[in-house]
Amino acid sequence: MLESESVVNTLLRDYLYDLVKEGKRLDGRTFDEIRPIEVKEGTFTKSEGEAWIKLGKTQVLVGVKFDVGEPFPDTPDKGVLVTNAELLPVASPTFEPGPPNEDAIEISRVVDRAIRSADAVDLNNLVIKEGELVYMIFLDMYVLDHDGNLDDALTIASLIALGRAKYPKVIYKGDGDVEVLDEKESLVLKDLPINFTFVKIGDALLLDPVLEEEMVAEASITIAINQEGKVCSIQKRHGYFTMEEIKKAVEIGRSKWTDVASVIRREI
Amino acid sequence: MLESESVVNTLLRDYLYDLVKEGKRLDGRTFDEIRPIEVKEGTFTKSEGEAWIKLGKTQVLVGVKFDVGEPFPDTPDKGVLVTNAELLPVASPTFEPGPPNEDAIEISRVVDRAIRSADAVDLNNLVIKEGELVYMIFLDMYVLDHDGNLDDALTIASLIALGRAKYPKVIYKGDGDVEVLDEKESLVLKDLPINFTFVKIGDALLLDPVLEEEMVAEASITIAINQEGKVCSIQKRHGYFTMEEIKKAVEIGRSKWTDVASVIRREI
Amino acid sequence: MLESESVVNTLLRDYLYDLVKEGKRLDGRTFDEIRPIEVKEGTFTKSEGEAWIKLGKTQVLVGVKFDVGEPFPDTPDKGVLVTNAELLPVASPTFEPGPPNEDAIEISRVVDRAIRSADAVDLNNLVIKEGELVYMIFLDMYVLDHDGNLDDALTIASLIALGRAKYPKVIYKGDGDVEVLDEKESLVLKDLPINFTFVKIGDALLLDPVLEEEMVAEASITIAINQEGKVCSIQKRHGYFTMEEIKKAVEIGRSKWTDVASVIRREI
Amino acid sequence: MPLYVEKKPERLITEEGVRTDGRLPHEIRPIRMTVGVLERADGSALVEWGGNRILAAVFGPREVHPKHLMLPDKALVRARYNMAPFSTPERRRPGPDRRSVELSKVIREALKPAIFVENYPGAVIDIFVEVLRSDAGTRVAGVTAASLALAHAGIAMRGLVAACAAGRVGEFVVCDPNHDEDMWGEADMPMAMMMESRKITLLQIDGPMTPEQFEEALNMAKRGIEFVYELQKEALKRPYVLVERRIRGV
Amino acid sequence: MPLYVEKKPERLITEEGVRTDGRLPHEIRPIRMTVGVLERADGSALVEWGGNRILAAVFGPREVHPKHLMLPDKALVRARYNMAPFSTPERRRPGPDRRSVELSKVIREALKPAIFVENYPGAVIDIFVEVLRSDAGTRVAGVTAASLALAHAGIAMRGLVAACAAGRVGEFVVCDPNHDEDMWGEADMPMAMMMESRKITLLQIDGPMTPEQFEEALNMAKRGIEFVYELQKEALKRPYVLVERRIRGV
Amino acid sequence: MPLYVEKKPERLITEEGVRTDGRLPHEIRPIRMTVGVLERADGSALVEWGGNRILAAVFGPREVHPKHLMLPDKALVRARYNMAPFSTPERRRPGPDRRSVELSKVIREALKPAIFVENYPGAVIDIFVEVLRSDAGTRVAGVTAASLALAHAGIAMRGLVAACAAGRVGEFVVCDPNHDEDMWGEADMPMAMMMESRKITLLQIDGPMTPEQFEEALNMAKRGIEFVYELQKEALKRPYVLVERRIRGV
Repeated sequence: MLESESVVNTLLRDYLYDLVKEGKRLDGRTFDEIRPIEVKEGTFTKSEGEAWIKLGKTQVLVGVKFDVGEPFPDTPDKGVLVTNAELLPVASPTFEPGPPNEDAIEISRVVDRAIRSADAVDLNNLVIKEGELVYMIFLDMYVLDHDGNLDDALTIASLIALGRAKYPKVIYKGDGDVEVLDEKESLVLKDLPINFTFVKIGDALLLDPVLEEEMVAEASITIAINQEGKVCSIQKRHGYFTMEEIKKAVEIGRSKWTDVASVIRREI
Repeated sequence: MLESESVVNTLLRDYLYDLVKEGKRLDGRTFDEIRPIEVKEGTFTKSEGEAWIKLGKTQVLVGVKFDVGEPFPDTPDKGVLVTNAELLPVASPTFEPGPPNEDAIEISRVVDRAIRSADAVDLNNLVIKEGELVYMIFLDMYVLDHDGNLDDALTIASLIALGRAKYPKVIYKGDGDVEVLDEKESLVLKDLPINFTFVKIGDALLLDPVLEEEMVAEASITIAINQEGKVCSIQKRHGYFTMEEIKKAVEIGRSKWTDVASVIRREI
Repeated sequence: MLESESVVNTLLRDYLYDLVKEGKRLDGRTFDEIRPIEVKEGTFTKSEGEAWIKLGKTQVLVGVKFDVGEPFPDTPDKGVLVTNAELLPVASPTFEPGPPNEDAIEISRVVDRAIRSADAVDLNNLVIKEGELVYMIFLDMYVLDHDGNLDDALTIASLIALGRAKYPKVIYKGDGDVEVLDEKESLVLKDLPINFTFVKIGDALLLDPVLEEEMVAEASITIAINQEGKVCSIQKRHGYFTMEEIKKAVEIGRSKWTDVASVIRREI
Repeated sequence: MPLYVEKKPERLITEEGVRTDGRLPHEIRPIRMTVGVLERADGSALVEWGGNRILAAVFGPREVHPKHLMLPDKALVRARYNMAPFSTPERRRPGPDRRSVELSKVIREALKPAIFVENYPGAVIDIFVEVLRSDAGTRVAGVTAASLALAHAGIAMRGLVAACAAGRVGEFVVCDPNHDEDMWGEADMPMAMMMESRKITLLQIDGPMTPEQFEEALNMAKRGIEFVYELQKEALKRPYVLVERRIRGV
Repeated sequence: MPLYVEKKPERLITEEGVRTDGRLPHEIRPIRMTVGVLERADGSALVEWGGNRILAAVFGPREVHPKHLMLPDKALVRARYNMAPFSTPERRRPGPDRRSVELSKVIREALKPAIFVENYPGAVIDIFVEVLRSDAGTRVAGVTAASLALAHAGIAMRGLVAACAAGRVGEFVVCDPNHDEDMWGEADMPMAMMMESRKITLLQIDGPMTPEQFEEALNMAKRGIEFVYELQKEALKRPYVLVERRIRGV
Repeated sequence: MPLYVEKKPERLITEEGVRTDGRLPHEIRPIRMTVGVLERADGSALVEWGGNRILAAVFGPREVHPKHLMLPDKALVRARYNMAPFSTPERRRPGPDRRSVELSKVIREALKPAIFVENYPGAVIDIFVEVLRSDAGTRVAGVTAASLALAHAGIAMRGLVAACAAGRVGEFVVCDPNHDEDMWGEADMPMAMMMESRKITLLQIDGPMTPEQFEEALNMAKRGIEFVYELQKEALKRPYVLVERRIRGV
C-alpha cells in the first residue's frame, strides 16, 4: 500500500475508487477475475524443477533444488523443505539489492505455510536414513517483474516447479555417505494449496490485484485453499476486514480453485 | 555522560553541582547511599534461574540457562560461561534495537569479569566428560528500565539468578551423548563479587548514580569487591581520577559489601 | 581514479598531462621506471613468514600463517591457500574501517590469481593425509601507507613473505589429529609471478604509478608475468586500452621482471 | 542440545473435549494484565497469559530517525517483536529471525488501523513487544499488551485492539491453544479485533479447516477477544492494579 | 553435498582440436538474445549463451540514494552481478561472495567507458546482471546482456559493448570456453570491447600464456566479440524478436 | 588448530622474584618508539614493547562523516583498536570481536581527557591502534603509541598520556606483565596517566588483589608509566630517531 499521499497518488486513488463504484477495474476485469497465467517455455535454471510464469505482467521464476543432509532433531522421519523469496531489484524501481526484507520474508513464509499446512509435499517420502540423512528441498522464488499479487504468482510457480521436480535416487552407504544413482525420482505433490489474494477498495473485494490496486487499497488478505476446499492458511496484510468480508473471500477462493488448479496440472 | 551541551543540560549540570556542594543529591541520598533494592516476585522467564530486580527505578531481568557442549580447548576441565547484555529499546528512548553496541558489550564484560576474577561460579564442577562434554551456562542480562547504574543492578540480579539456578543432572552415555535425569542440581556460588559504581561530580564521589548524575558527571568508575574484601575488577569509564579518589572508592565499596551481599543471600 | 572533478583535481590533471607530454613524471622517473623497493628489517608480526616493504612511499606488511584443516572436496590432494587484503584506515584518509570493500577484495583476488595461475606455491606438497588433513596457508596483506600501486607492492611483499615462510612438520596420528614437531619446513616457491601495474595518461603508459597519477589516469591495468615470461594474469581496471597498448604493457613487464625478481630473491 | 527434549502427549484432547491442561474447548487460560510497569517508556504493559510473559512498551509520538523515513501527512508506526534468549526451553540466540521479522510486521498491521496516525504527521510511534517467556500464543498476547501500552502512552486510538487465537485439535475447535496444541494440533488461528467496530486487524491461519470449522473458529476467537477486551478496559481503568481471572465459562 | 560430483573428462580436446562439446577451437556456442523481457525495468535483455541464462536490467537515469554518493558533474554508474541460488549444480547460498563483488566491479568498468556519463549529472544508472543459469562465461554474457539493456533503456552510449572469452586448452587457444574448459583448462581470458572504436573495456586473464598464445587469444576473443556485436545489433533492431544462430565458422 | 598449543611454565616466578623472562618484579621490558612512520596519516607512531608491535595513526581534526555524529561545541573523538590476523600465534579472523570493541572504548576514554576537544568544534579526531604483533600489554602499548601519534599530528593536548600495566603473580606484584603472567598470573592491571597532572585516565583490573596489593600495584604501574613518559618525550624531541633502552632498575 502507499505509505504516503502525493497528488498523483490521490488522483490514482480517486480514479480507482470511482471505477470500482461503477463495478469496473483498471484492466477491464471483473472483481473476481484472475489475470491470464502464462508459463514460459524453455530452461532457465540449473534446478531439478522450474517454472517461469507470467500472471498478467507480473513475472516470477521458481527453481527447486535438492541436497542431502541431516533432518531436524524433532522430525527425524521427514525431509527438509527450505523456502526463500528474493524481490530482485530488476523487478521494480522500489526493490533494492540486499538480504530479504520484511516483505520478501513475509511472502516466502506465506507460500511456505500454504504448502506445509496442506502437507502438499510428501516429506515422509524423502528420508534416506531415519534420523541421519534426508533429502533437502530448496524452493527458491525469484520475482522478476512486479505488477501486483506476487504471492499468488509465486504459489502457482512453486507448485508447478515442485510438481515437475525430479531428484536422483541414492543408496545409503552408512556414515552419512550415499551413492548417487543415475535414476531419477519424481517429487510427489499430494495437494495443490493455491493462494488467492484480495484487496479491498471501498466495499469491493478485488481478486488478483494489479500493482496500482495494491497501492491504493485499504486492506489486503491472502487465503490458501486446497483441493478439498479447506482453508489451509490465511495472512491478513494491512488494513482491516469484517468477518463477512473474510468469509466471502474464502468462498470466492473456493470457487476459483479448479480453474487455477487445472492450469497447474496442465503444466506439471 | 552527555556528549554535548544544550541549555537544558547546562542547567541540569549546574543544579547538580550546586547540590553536591551543599552535600546533597537529587533524590536526597547521602553520597555513599545505595538505592533500595527490590526483587520482583513471580516467574517471568523460561530459564533455570532468574531475577527481576529494581534498583531505585532501574529495572533489570536476568535469566540463566544451561546447555551441554564442548569445552574450550585450553580449559578441557571447566564448564563454559557465556555472558550477554541487551540494552532493550524499552528501557530508554536513547536505546535502539539491534545487536549489542559498545555500551552493552562493555557492561556485559564488566559483570563477566567480576564473576570470573572472583571465580564465583565453580566451573570445575560443571564437567560431564573432561575434554569432551561440559555444561554451558548462558547468563542473559536484560535491561528493562534505565535510571542509572546498570552495572551494579545487573551484577546483583546476575548473582541472585546464578544462586537460584538449578540444572538437570545427566549421565554421560559416550559419543557426545547424555541421558537427562529428572533430578536437579543447584549451581554452586563460591563468592559474591559485587560491583560498586561511582561518578565524580566536583570533588564528590557519588555511589550508585541515577541517570541524571551519570549524564553530568565528569568521570565514572566501577569496582568489584568480593567477600574477602579484595578488589576483583575495575573499569574506569569516562573522565579521570586521582589515585586517592580511586583508593577512597575502593574503601567505600568494601564498607558497603555486607549490605548488598545480605540482600543477595536473602533472595537466593 | 577520481570520481569527480574539482578545481584542484583539474589543475592536477592538467599538470600531470602536460608533464607526460614532455616525457616527464611527477617524481622524475622515466615512464617504465619502478620506484625503489626497500624491505624493512625487524620482526613485526607473529607469522611464520613476513615482509614489510616500501615501494616509494607506499608501505605494506604481509604475514603468512599456517594451520591444518580439511582440504576442499574437489582438491583432496592439495593444501589450501587463503588470501586476504585489508586497506587499513591508517593508510589513507579515504580508507574506512570495516570489512574489505570492493577495492580490497579486487586487490586480494588479483594477487591471489597471479600466485595461483603460476602455480607458485606448491600446494601438492602441503598434504598431511590426502582427503582428510592438509596445511592451510593464510596470506594476510596489510596496506599501511597508500601512495599508489598497492597491487605490485603487495605482490612483491607476498612473494617475499611466502618465500621466507617456515611451517612446523607434523606427524599424522589418525582421526584428524596430528603431533606437532619442533622441526620446521620451508615453503617451496616454484615461480615468481610478479604484477606490473600501468596507468594511461594521454598516450603514455606509466609503470608503477604514484597516487596522483592513479587519480588522474584515464585507465589502468595490472599484468602478472612469471619467470618464463608468460602472462599469468591480467586485470584491466577502469577506462579502456587498445590491443597495442596492452601488448606493449606486457612487453614492458617482461623486460622488468628480472630486476624485481632479483630484489625478491635477495630478500628471501 | 539434548537437555530439552519434548514429547508429544498420548492424546491432545479426550472424547469429552478435555484438553491437556484440563480446559474445555471454549475455555481461555488465566490472564493478568499490568499497565505502567516501566518508568522511561511513554506507555507500557505486562501481560501474563498462561505461561506467557509479554512486556510491551511504546515510545512516541517522537521524531523520526533516520529522517528519510518520515511521512509528511501521518505518523510512521514501527513495531518490533523480539524473543528473549531465556524465553524458550532451549536458549535462543539473540537477534531477529525470519519468524520474528514476520511477526513484527503482522503485529504492526494489527495495531496501525486503530491509531489515528493522521494526528501525528511527521512523527514516529515505536512499539516494542518483548517476549520474556513463551508458551503458545505470544503474538496475540503481544498485540493485547501493545494495545494497552499505546493507550497508556496516550496515543489517540479508534479503540483498543484485543486478540486471541482459536485452533483445531482433531475435530475439536478450541479457544486459546496451549503449547501442546500449538506444537501438535491441526490448525492455529490467531486473530485480533478492534472491538468497538468489530473489525478484524489480525488474522492468520496455519493448518487446514473446513469452511464450517473455520466459521466456528472465527466465532470462538471472537468470544475470546471479547473477554480479553473486558480485561483490558479493567486494567486501564485502574492502572497499577492487577487484573486476574481464571475463567471456566466465557 | 555428495549429489553433484563433477568428473574431469578424460581429455579436453583431441589432437584435431575437437572440444568436449564437439566444437572446433574457433567456434562459439549458440546464442539467443531477447531485448525487452521485463516491463518495470527501463531496459532489459535476456541472453541465452550455451547453457548460460543471463537476465540484465537497467534503471535510470534516476535519483541517487543515498544522496552523498551523487556526483555533481556526471552520472554515477552502479552494477551488480548476482548468481541465483538455482544457477549452479549445487544450490548456492543467496548473497554476494568475494567473486561476485569483484565481477560486479569488472562489469561496471567494462560498461562505464561506453556511457555518456556527463549527459546525466547528479543521476544514477543502475545495472543488474542476474545469472539464472551458469555454464562458463557468465561475465561476458552478462556484459553483453547489460549493454543491450542499457541501449534498450535509451541511455546515451558511445556504442555497444560486446564480450567474449578466449582460453587455452593444452596447447590450443580456443574461443568461448565451455564448462569443462573453464574448470580444467589452462587459461581463461574474458574480454569486452566497444566495437565501434575497437577499445578494450574488459580484460582478465587467469592462467599462463606465452606471448604468442596471448596474442592469438586476443585475436580469437576479438573475432568472437565481432560476432556477438552483430547479434546485438540485430536484437536491438527488432526488439521482442529472437536472434538465434548456431555458428560453426565465425 | 593443534599447531599452536601453549604450555603453562612450571612456575611463573621464583622465590627470589625472578620472572619467566628473567626480569625482577619492578623491571619493564625493552621499549622502542618511532614517531612518524607513516606518510599519509596526520600523525603516527610505532611502539615496540617486548614482543608487541603496535602501530598508531591519527587523522584529524577533519570533517565528520556521517554528519549526524557531529558535536557542535567540541571535537568528536573516535578510536579503533584492531588486531591483525597475523598478530597472534593462531591466525585471528579479521574484524572486531567483543574484546576489541571494549578496548576501543577504553582507549578512547584514556585519551579523550588529554585532548583539548573544545578547540575543534564540529570536527572529528580519528585514532587507529593496529596491533601487528601481540605479546601481553597491547592496550597500554596502544595508548602510549596513540598518544605519540596525537602529539605528532599536532593535536592540542593537556599533556602526553603514558601507560603501563602492573599485575600479581602469586604473592608478587610485578611491573609490565609478560605473556606467561598475563595468561596464568593472578591479576592484571593496565593503567594510563596524564603525567603532568598525575590523573589516571585508564584503569582496569582483572583478578583479585588485597587492598595492600592493589596499592602496591598502583605504585608499580605509576613508576612504569613515569619511565614510559620519559621515553615518549625523548621520541618526540627527536622524531625519526629511535629511542630504545633496556632498564633493570626503574
